[in-house]
Amino acid sequence: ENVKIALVVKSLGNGFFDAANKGAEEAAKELGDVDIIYTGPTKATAEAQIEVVNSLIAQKVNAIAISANDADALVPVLKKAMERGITVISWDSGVAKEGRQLHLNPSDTGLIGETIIKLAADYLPEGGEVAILSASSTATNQNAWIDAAKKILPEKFPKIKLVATVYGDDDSAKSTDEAKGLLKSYPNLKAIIAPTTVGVVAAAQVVTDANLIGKVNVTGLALPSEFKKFIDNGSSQAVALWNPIDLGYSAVYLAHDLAVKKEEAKPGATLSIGRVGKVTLDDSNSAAMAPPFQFDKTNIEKFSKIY
Amino acid sequence: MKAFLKYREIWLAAAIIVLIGLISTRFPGFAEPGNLAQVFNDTSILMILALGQMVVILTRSIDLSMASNLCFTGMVVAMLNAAHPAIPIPLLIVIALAVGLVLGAINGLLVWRLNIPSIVVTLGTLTIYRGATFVLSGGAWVNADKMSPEFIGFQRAALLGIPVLSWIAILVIALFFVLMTRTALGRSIYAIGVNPTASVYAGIDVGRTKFIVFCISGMIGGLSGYLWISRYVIASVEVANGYELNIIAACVIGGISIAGGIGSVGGAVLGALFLGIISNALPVINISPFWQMAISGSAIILAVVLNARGERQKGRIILRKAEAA
Amino acid sequence: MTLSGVSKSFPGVRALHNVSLSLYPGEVTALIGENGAGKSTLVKIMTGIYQPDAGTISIDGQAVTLPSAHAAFGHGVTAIHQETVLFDDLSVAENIFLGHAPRTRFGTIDWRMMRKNAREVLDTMHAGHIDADARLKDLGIANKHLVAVARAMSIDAQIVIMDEPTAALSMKEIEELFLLIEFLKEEGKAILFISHKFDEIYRIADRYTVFRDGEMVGEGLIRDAGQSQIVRMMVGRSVDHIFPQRKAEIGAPVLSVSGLSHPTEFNDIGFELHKGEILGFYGLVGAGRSEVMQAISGITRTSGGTITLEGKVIAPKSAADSIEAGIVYVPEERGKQGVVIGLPIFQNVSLPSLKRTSKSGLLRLSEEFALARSYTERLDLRASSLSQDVGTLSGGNQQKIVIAKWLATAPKVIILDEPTKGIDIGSKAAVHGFMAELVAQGLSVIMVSSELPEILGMSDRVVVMREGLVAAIYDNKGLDAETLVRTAAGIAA
Amino acid sequence: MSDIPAPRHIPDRLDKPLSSAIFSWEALLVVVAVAIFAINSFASPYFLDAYSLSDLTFNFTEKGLIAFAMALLIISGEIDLSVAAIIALASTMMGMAVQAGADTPVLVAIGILVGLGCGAFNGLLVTRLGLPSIVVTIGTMSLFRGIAFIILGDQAYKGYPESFAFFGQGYVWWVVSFELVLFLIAAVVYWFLLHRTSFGRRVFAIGNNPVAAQFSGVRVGRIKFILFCLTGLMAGIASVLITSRLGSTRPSIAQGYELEVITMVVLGGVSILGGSGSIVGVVLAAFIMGLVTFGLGLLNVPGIVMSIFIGLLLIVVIALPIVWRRLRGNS
Ligand SMILES: Nc1ncnc2c1ncn2[C@@H]1O[C@H](COP(=O)(O)OP(=O)(O)OP(=O)(O)O)[C@@H](O)[C@H]1O
Ligand SMILES: Nc1ncnc2c1ncn2[C@@H]1O[C@H](COP(=O)(O)OP(=O)(O)OP(=O)(O)O)[C@@H](O)[C@H]1O
Ligand SMILES: [Mg+2]
Ligand SMILES: [Mg+2]
Repeated sequence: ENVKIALVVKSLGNGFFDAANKGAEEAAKELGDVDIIYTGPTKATAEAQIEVVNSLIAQKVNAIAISANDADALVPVLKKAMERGITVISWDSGVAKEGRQLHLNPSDTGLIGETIIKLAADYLPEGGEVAILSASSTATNQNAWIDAAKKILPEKFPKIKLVATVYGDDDSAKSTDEAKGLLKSYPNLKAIIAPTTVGVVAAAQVVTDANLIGKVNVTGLALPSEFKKFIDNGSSQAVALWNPIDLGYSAVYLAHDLAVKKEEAKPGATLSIGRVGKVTLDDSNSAAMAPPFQFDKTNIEKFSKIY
Repeated sequence: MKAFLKYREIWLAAAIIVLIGLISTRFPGFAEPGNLAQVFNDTSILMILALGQMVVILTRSIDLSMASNLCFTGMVVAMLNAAHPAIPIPLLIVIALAVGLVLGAINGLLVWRLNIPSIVVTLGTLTIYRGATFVLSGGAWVNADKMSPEFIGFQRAALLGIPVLSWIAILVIALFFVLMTRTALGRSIYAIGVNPTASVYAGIDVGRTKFIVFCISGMIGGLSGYLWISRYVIASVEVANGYELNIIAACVIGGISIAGGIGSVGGAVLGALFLGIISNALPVINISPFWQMAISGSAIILAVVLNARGERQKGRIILRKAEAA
Repeated sequence: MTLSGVSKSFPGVRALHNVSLSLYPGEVTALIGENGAGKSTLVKIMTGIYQPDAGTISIDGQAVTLPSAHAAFGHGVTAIHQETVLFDDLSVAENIFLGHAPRTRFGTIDWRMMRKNAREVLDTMHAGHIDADARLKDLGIANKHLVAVARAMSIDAQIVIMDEPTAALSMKEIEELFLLIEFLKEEGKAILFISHKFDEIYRIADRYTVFRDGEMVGEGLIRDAGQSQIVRMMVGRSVDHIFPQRKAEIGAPVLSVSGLSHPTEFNDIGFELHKGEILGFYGLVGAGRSEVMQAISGITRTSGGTITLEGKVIAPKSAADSIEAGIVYVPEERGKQGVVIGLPIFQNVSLPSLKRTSKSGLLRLSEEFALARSYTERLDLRASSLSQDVGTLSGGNQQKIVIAKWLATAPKVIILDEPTKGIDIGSKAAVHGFMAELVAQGLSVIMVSSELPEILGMSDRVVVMREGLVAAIYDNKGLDAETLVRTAAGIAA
Repeated sequence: MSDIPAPRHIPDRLDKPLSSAIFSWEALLVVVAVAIFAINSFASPYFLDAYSLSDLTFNFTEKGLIAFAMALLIISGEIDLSVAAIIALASTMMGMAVQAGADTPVLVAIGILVGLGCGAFNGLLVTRLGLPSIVVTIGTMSLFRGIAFIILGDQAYKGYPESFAFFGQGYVWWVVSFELVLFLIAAVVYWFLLHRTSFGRRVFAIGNNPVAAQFSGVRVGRIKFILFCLTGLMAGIASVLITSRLGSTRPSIAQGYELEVITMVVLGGVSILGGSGSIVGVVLAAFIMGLVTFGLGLLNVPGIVMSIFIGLLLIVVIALPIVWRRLRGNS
């Protein structure tokens, strides 16, 4: 009997999660006795994800690895899953502590917050105004990064002035409108930071259309394959991301080890994640996978072929 | 009726000017011609969609599937472009119109042949068309990277200093103006809305006219599909999700009566502009984006209240002295 | 035009069975029959709105099919239907030319030409006073009818069908309509005229065809047939339409109205209604009678005045209030205000009486059936069951439901607005007999009517209204029609 | 006088042929439901399981509760598109109350009252100002949710008391959830209200002909107002359930529910044009939608593909009797 692991994503179709699924399949092959169910809603809402989880519980999967649309709303249903003996971990976008056995952060939250600011600051030696274009106002991970960025701003980047944070809801039309609004309201804007793969593309397209290449730098978190074009045309100098393939790989690896009782999730434990290495759980049973990786003109070509 | 309608449109136009004035007090650049032209361009797709919805609403029907049609057709042209970048854009537009037409015709046939209320038919196809997009694309998105430069550039090219997208909107507005005021089809559309029974007696084929109307809204949905995708450079299942309500809201604000028979091209255009200006202005005048929804909701309610005031019939006046007064 | 062997069935109803009918140029053929005999159904077949199940239609000797109203136009057939079928929000010119508007070279509508043609058509009908640009909803009811006629004329029809065209018209307009029919006859058109009013039929028709229960039972030249003969064919028995003799036991005032006013519709209306009395309200169509009655029954708001019922001042704010107080209003617009199409007969009848037929809000079906049965059977309703949808009944039978449902509330005062509009002679007699019975039981009746014989035959006293004002109140003793018409029209004697 | 026939006797009802019962809407729905149930049992080994079947009910109970009131509203010729937004606003208010330290009974009261208030607001706009409900509620839909966004912004309310969790997560007996029990009770109550009381009769009358109903002494405005309040109330109750089930509040909660509720009502055989419909049909439609979504979920079919099935079901189930009648009519 194989171990059934469900990889539940925020929404289907997103290139980031498709890449994570690649990693998951890789881990499954490596582990040998694993079946992957790659699933999720098409609209990134908590309610839709709950229905998905309910059907997974009914299918008696062995483990659920979820990237959650809402840190709190999924807790009850995931608790129910654990009561029925299912291993639950969250990855990428976490759920509150009671709702999972462990959480795998793609990277350290503080580090991501610092990175997104640094990406902008690196190209603004004189300092200046920057704005953040985020995903939905309820996205757990984005909010955490933005908080971290705001905290670090005054001490490490005193010349950078964060003038606004707006939300494009991971909807390209809304992100476009919001990015346009930013350009209009802040004529001196030097950079738009979009820590979301949808928002960053929209912002770069707006900057390209408005002929502001060279004046406004777009940066944030982007998938190289989707974003190469904007590094090439100069609307962006550099973006960052972690490897989604590794993330999916690690999530499945952890879920498997917990499900077969090979490991136990408790604070301080060090767990193996196969070829990616090892992680150590903190007080809230979360771990960070790896530091974010930066893409610019020098390496985007290569990575855009991978994910 | 003419004078009355004009009055309504003038009133709406005045509201828009006041709105622009108000915004300018907080953000002086807003009323500059260049910016206004940009607002027009930003609102073009909504205007086009509102016109397509208008002809449907005039016949006492409704098309809830327009946004899903847009999503599906957009995905079709995006995938085509990704697979065969050599297909010229005009041909792609024709394909978009044709795909939209087919989707609209499906709605129209169900309404015409089976006599199912349009709200039910399009409530069904609203989910079916969007679902079909998922099946078609396998859930994958088509990103900017996969689209050809012509695909993205076409609507952004400037003609006489104005982007092609704006020209397309102007052309569509002109076509609808002729359709509604100068053709027998246009008159039939109004007549059906005013009194469907009488239309049957007057020799109008009500079912067939409704079919045509859905074909029109379908084609509009298809055209907008290309425009939308090449504007926002991403094709996914979530494109324009929930946008059907914005389209209807634009019509309602534009004074198009949901009960059919009342409304004009000018009204639909102004209604769309009104919404476009609000969504354009909020970010610039620094109102928290969280206010946007409540503001546009209030605007809709206000518009309905005012329109109802205008529509309220004066009634016959029997008393001589009351008539004189 | 000749129809032969035409049949048409609706689910559960055989509306027409093997009927034949011929129309001749320059002649008016009257189509006569009880309510539900199938007259309007035939009209709809002749104009392409319904398709016959069997039978042939031929025009000028050639067999034709009429798959749509448009096709019927093409063959020169046009109709003024029983229900007004015009477009309130469109202009007069558009109403006349919708569907066959003149075109420009580019195929677009030629608005100038259309207005010009509209004016010409109206002029030839001596209706030049109607503005071709006016919106239809701003016209009076009579003028609306003229527009419908103008539409028929504009098609250059050879065959003109009129389904109860006079039902909504008053004397003056009926006269104008007759002039127009004469004019059409001279032009050589074939005319089919449907009416329940025998005086009109004898005035205008050359031939007649009688239908009974969907079958043709007789035809011939009008001048060879006596009224009683036709009625016998129509009903299958003889009906003496003599207004019931009553021994009026007029009692004390039950309802008194004084100074009742409305900002635009009527002013300073005052009258008294006594126990056991039938008070007639006469006036030209549009004189405001219905408005006043709706105000008394709480449907229209007033701006002043008092209504006193049995010594108590009442101020009904809705029909529910007035029904509770004991005043009921039987509206004139049957389809819009009277019946609830979609509900079965018994539910229609019990609707205003639900308080009585239900117990603390819970329905009691047996009570409803009993109530519905007792009233519909007395009015000689033709229906297959009490659970039948009223929408499947003929116009006249629907009217019986309308009367039954308000009678069933057991009121003190009943206001009947055009109670016999559009119902056949047999049922008319039944309604009149019933009214007599009601007053004999001590009820008081207000009867709004535009039919002079009815007013004169039934009322104890007559209130005449003109332009929203009470013009005069007459005692119906030796009252003559001329006085009433003059008062209503405002012509000094 | 001898030739005047005695009054005809009109029977109460004609004996309906058996076929009309067999071809009734409800019968059609029962067949569809049984068919889907059977297909589900074959397609997935996990379907026939007490826990699965219990989880299944959560897919429709909340929407179903609203659908009952919505059915009455649609029968009366109106519609309320703002129900999902009412859920969001009511949930937000409950969240605020939690921050202020309110306990479970107070929270429930707040949820229900806010729902009622929103419903009354819709009702006032529609009945007092005589506005078309479809546009009014498109407006209030943005307004209510907009207020939730203004209050909450990017925040979430959580920390609902333990006892509050019972409504959306609790079980009354074995696998029978509180939500399911509430749904069934509401079904009976609404069935009674619509089919057995004079109020229900008046609702039908209004839907078929509001003017004639008014002339017949039906207080049309008042009844419509009550129906809007009821719909708001049910949305308020649904808000309590959802909030309890999620244990938290975001302004985007229950997005898109309105169309699913309306789909349920229409699938249940309620005429969208008003005037006809039955509660039994709505109950069956709720079960059908639950069965379809859960069954496909077990096969890991994405939600959006499920929605194709729901859309097709809606059109096919409505078209079927029409096509059938036509085919029979021709032969
Ligand atoms: N659409 C319909 N569906 C079902 N039955 C119908 C329909 N239209 C008419 N009928 C039935 O056909 C018969 C003939 O109706 P029709 O309207 O032709 O009568 P009519 O002679 O015009 O009566 P009236 O004098 O009352 O207008 C009636 O029994 C009526 O109930
Ligand atoms: N100008 C008009 N436009 C539209 N409808 C009209 C007009 N005049 C009269 N009517 C119709 O005729 C009906 C009668 O009008 P009103 O109630 O004012 O007069 P009335 O004296 O009661 O006439 P009647 O006895 O025919 O009802 C109205 O209910 C309306 O339907
Ligand atoms: Mg008739
Ligand atoms: Mg009247």
